[in-house]
Amino acid sequence: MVEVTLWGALGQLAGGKSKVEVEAKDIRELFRKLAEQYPGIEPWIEKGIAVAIDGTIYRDTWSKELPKGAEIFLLPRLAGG
Amino acid sequence: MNFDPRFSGRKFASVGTRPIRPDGIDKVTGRARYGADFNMAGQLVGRILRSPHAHAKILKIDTSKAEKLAGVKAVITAADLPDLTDGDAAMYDVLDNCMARSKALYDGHAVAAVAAVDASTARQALKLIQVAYELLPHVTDVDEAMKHTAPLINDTIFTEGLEEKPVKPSNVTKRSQFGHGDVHQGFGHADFIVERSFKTEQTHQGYIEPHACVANVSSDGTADLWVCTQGHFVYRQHCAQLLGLEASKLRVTSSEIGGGFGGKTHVWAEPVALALSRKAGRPVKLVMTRDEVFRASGPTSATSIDVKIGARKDGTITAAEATLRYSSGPYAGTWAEIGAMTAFACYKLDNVKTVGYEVLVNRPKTAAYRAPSAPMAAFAVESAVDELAKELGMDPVEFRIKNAAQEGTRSSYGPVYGPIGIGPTLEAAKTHPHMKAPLGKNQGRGMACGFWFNFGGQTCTDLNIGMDGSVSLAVGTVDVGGSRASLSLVAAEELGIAYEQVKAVVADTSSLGYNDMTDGSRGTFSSSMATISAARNAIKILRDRAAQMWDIPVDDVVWENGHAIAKGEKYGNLAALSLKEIAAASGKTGGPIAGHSELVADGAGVSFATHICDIEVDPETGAARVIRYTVIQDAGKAVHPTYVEGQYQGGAAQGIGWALNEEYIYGKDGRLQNAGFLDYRIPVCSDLPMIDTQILEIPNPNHPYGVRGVGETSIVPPLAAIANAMSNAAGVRMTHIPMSPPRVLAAIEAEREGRA
Amino acid sequence: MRYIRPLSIEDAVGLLAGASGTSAILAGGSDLLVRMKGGFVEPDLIVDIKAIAGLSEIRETADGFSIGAAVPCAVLGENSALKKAWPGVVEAAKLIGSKQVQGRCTITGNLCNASPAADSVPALVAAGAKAVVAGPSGKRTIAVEAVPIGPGKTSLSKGEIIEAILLDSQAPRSGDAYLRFIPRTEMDIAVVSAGVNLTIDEHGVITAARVALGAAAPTVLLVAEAAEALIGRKLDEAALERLAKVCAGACRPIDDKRGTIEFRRKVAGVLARRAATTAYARAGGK
Amino acid sequence: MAGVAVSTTINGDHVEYLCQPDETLLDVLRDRLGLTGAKEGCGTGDCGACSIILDNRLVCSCLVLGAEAEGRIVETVEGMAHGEKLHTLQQKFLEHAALQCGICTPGFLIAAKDLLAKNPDPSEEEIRFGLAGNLCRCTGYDKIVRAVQDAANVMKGA
Repeated sequence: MVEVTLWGALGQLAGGKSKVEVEAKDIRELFRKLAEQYPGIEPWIEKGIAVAIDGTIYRDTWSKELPKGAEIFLLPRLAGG
Repeated sequence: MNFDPRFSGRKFASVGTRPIRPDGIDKVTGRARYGADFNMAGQLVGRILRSPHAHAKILKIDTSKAEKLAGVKAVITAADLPDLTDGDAAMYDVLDNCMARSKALYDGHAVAAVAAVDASTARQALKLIQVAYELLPHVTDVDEAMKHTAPLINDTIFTEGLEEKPVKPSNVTKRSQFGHGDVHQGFGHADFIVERSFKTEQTHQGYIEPHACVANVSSDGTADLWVCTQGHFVYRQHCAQLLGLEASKLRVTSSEIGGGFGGKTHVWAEPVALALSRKAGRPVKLVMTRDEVFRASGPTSATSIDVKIGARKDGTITAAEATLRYSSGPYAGTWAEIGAMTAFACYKLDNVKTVGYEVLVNRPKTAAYRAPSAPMAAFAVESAVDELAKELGMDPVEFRIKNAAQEGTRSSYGPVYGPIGIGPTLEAAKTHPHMKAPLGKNQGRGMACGFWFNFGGQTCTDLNIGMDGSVSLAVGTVDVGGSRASLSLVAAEELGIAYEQVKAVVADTSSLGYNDMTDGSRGTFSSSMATISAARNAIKILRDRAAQMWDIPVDDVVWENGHAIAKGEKYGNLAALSLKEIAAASGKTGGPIAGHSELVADGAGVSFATHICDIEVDPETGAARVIRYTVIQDAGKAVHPTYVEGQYQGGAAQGIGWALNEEYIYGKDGRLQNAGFLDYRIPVCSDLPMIDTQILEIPNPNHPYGVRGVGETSIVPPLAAIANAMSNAAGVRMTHIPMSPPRVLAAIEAEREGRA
Repeated sequence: MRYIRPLSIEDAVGLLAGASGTSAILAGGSDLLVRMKGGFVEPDLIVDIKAIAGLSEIRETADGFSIGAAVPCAVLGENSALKKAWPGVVEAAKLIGSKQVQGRCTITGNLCNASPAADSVPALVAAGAKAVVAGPSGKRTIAVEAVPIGPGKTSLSKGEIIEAILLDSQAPRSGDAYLRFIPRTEMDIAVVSAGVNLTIDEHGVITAARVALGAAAPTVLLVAEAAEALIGRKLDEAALERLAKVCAGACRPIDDKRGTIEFRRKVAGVLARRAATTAYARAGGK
Repeated sequence: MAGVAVSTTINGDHVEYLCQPDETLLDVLRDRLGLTGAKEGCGTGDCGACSIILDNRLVCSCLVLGAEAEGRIVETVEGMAHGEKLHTLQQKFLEHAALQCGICTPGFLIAAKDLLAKNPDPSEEEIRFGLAGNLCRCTGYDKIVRAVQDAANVMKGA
């Protein structure tokens, strides 16, 4: 079980929660379970969500493992110049 | 790939040196081929007809006269670019931006295009296309567009991200929010609170090379596109999707690129050129004019930002709050969201809240511009931070040091930071001689900090070793400022050979796997990671071949300094085999030697900078001149320090232009009044001093050499650094960017009158 | 479209007078080609006057200087006699565009383009320059300020060409200066500008003055009250103060992308003051 | 439109071409003669990327008609190097990394060549004002100015 922090807009789609608990070992599983538990989040996942694991931001790396006790933070996907 | 701690004490052989870039000779002799320097036999000239109106319904387009003009081979409208986006809203916006469908949404919006045998015929043909418009009320100002009374740009837009679903459509496409703690409580603990409102005008990336491409579509569905772009693989995907082509049958070759800065991450005219070529059955060359570049390609957002920061007497910030409104042109964007994420990223805050609003206006579709959205937010925040330091009676550097984020700090956008460079850049600023240099009359000094995320992303690299021992490195990230040199250095470093033995090229989309764009400061970061990986794969093969040549087990072969070495006493008589020797024998040992790499380069590592700037203000005219400028930034590890300095200097110069003079000026009619380099004033050589740089190297834990992206952060601090210098030089706090002479003089006069 | 390079002024006048459609005179081309590029003009006839004998020369005459209509501004800066006599005029000519543009543009073209913001025009007006006009009915000489009559409009009639700009020899104890305000240090069009030409007596008292403002009205402004504010006085603080005030008051500027009415008024005064200070010093005043 | 026949000298070579009366010299160089070293950044004389030297004078080739080159001497960036030997300015631009994207580089080289021909020992300020007609968006000009300073020093000694 990992604790995942959602940013504002996403939190609203998860029933106003800013933190949710998800049983997931990697980013792929995290996205799948989130979409199951909170269907409102699914379109956002489709558009692209970044995952910060202990401060390092990952984009679409499904296989990236979520270490136990790690800080997991969801962020909007960004554009760069 | 993680940082290799062996490197922290190790001296690099190639990385960190400053050789001449491999593409240099062609660029100083005029032989390098940019977007407009390529031609195909039988090519036509493409030109685009653009709306002269800010907002208008397109009632009818009559192309019949143009079609009849001798020499015209194709005329297209939106009907020739049908909607194949299949519900992908973002791509639909790209399509509509390339060629307006039911409405022209800004001055410069494409409505039709022609391909003709020469430029003058194409020009004549455009004049013969008759467009019937029904004018609609328009809005170009971000604050005006948010009002309930503002003309609606898209009546299907209902603001996302609000607690209650809105019942009426709005120009605000989205609200986003970030932060933690309780700002209300935090402000309650503050002894001093600064609250200010700021505005920044829209700027353009201002690359000197206009968008240019040559498109050739064959009737069998194969196509070629030669184009100046920051990401040819992304252009391929977008063009293929919009034209209904198979991606693998569309080969996109990136030309040399004459500047992009984010503006060439987006297709503008390329799908139009392809559609023209498809219809005409001939190659079409389409080159934008400078006027078109300004009117119809990627400016940044105009913004309106409110900031409130509170601190205790001891200088601890207790709460920080910002509301950020960013224009995104007539299509939905996420620019305010990024601004809201970056605004307070430099600081350690217990209570912070930022709210962003994305706002539609009748201006060109906003595109990324170097650390997009961060400079405006930093301008507002760093101006307020300076004001607060003044109220507290604290030195602005000390105040920032006291509140700077560090490893373990929860960032204002959410996650907790790893090792970061904000503190070290501030400490370096504090002791920099620039800080102590004397100032003359009407001169003032300012400083400011900046933050940017940096990206990694999908990356693919091929490293091929020729039989003569030379190495060709094919990368898929477009070289925007010397990355072929830095990637060659990295390949040389890994293989243990000379830089001169490596030749890096940017491969086309048919020759290499997919690569994300060169954006988000990712070019050298990501492709160096892929190059290291490819080189290591090649070394595995080199060791294997050496083992064959010696007829010993491969486990007994190590790779050191460009040579295979047989390890162990029993091989004492075996002379080391050089890469060249192994390559020469490759035909007999198993064929060509190559290393490939496909990876997602994650962990780019956030980047911080501190800038110091001195300006001199003419109090009678409001004219300001930058007389000294220093950039201090963390590079993780500078692969080619000269080009790292170049990024620092270039970003600072763009920021200086933005701060002082650059802006989109719209008339009451909603038309852009300064679509040219004469009145869109980017800095000229005589406007700037030398720009000093100090490279800090705090290794990025997620890169084998510790490299961080360096391209973007340097544009973040200048707006605020100059505003802070202005405050110290002229005694006025400028809250509107650019600080053009009329604005500064008006502020000085108001201050004088206020005092009198 | 036709491009013709006549060898005599008479041929040029004849071509222009006889042209049926729109015609354009080409000297430096730095305005004409920009307008053609933007699609604002599509001349049927382009008359290139650079091959006409004498038009590409600066001649020193008994009365002063005759600057041919095709002399690029860069050449003005290379003529030491002209630079010595009329430093303000030369400075103004060398502010137009970039080095590249100065290699082509001419003061005659700058005048005939009739932009209110033309850099060389206020300096020429302050210097009392005249234009030699050749036309179907012969030649005439008119004051430079009589050429522009509105933005983009001149008093020249069909077939007329300005052949040269005349500058008198500078009177003893005289000096001129030109200053403009631009947001950058180079490459801009004047937001507002001021040209001043002064003559003083042996005591430093101003005996003659001409003050002209650019980008302050639809055409260049020769401000008589500004001259009056200076004549009969030394250039002390009070005179400068009055000069600035009169110039600010004389402006009839507009708000546009380059500046506001308020800004132009204030800065016109500031520039007049600064230009007068330089001109005074050049005249030998202390 | 009737074409104009032009006979001229470009980088020391005699060249003849036919062009339209409204065609710029820049378009002639790039589209008719294949000399794409001069770039069109604006087409209005505001960026300097198309700089050439015409009869010893620095000009923007976008502000010259192709027809005007008759009987004149044109120098472009393609004529700066002699065979394999780069002009000192070209060498110094490489050594100082005075280019990032490189699109403005031909214009800067030509403008700097003209500057040093007229003023072999320019101050930093003279270099900055001398090159103010050439826009660069990548470098902040720092390394360009240094390259020109270095080239001036080398050329003075030569």
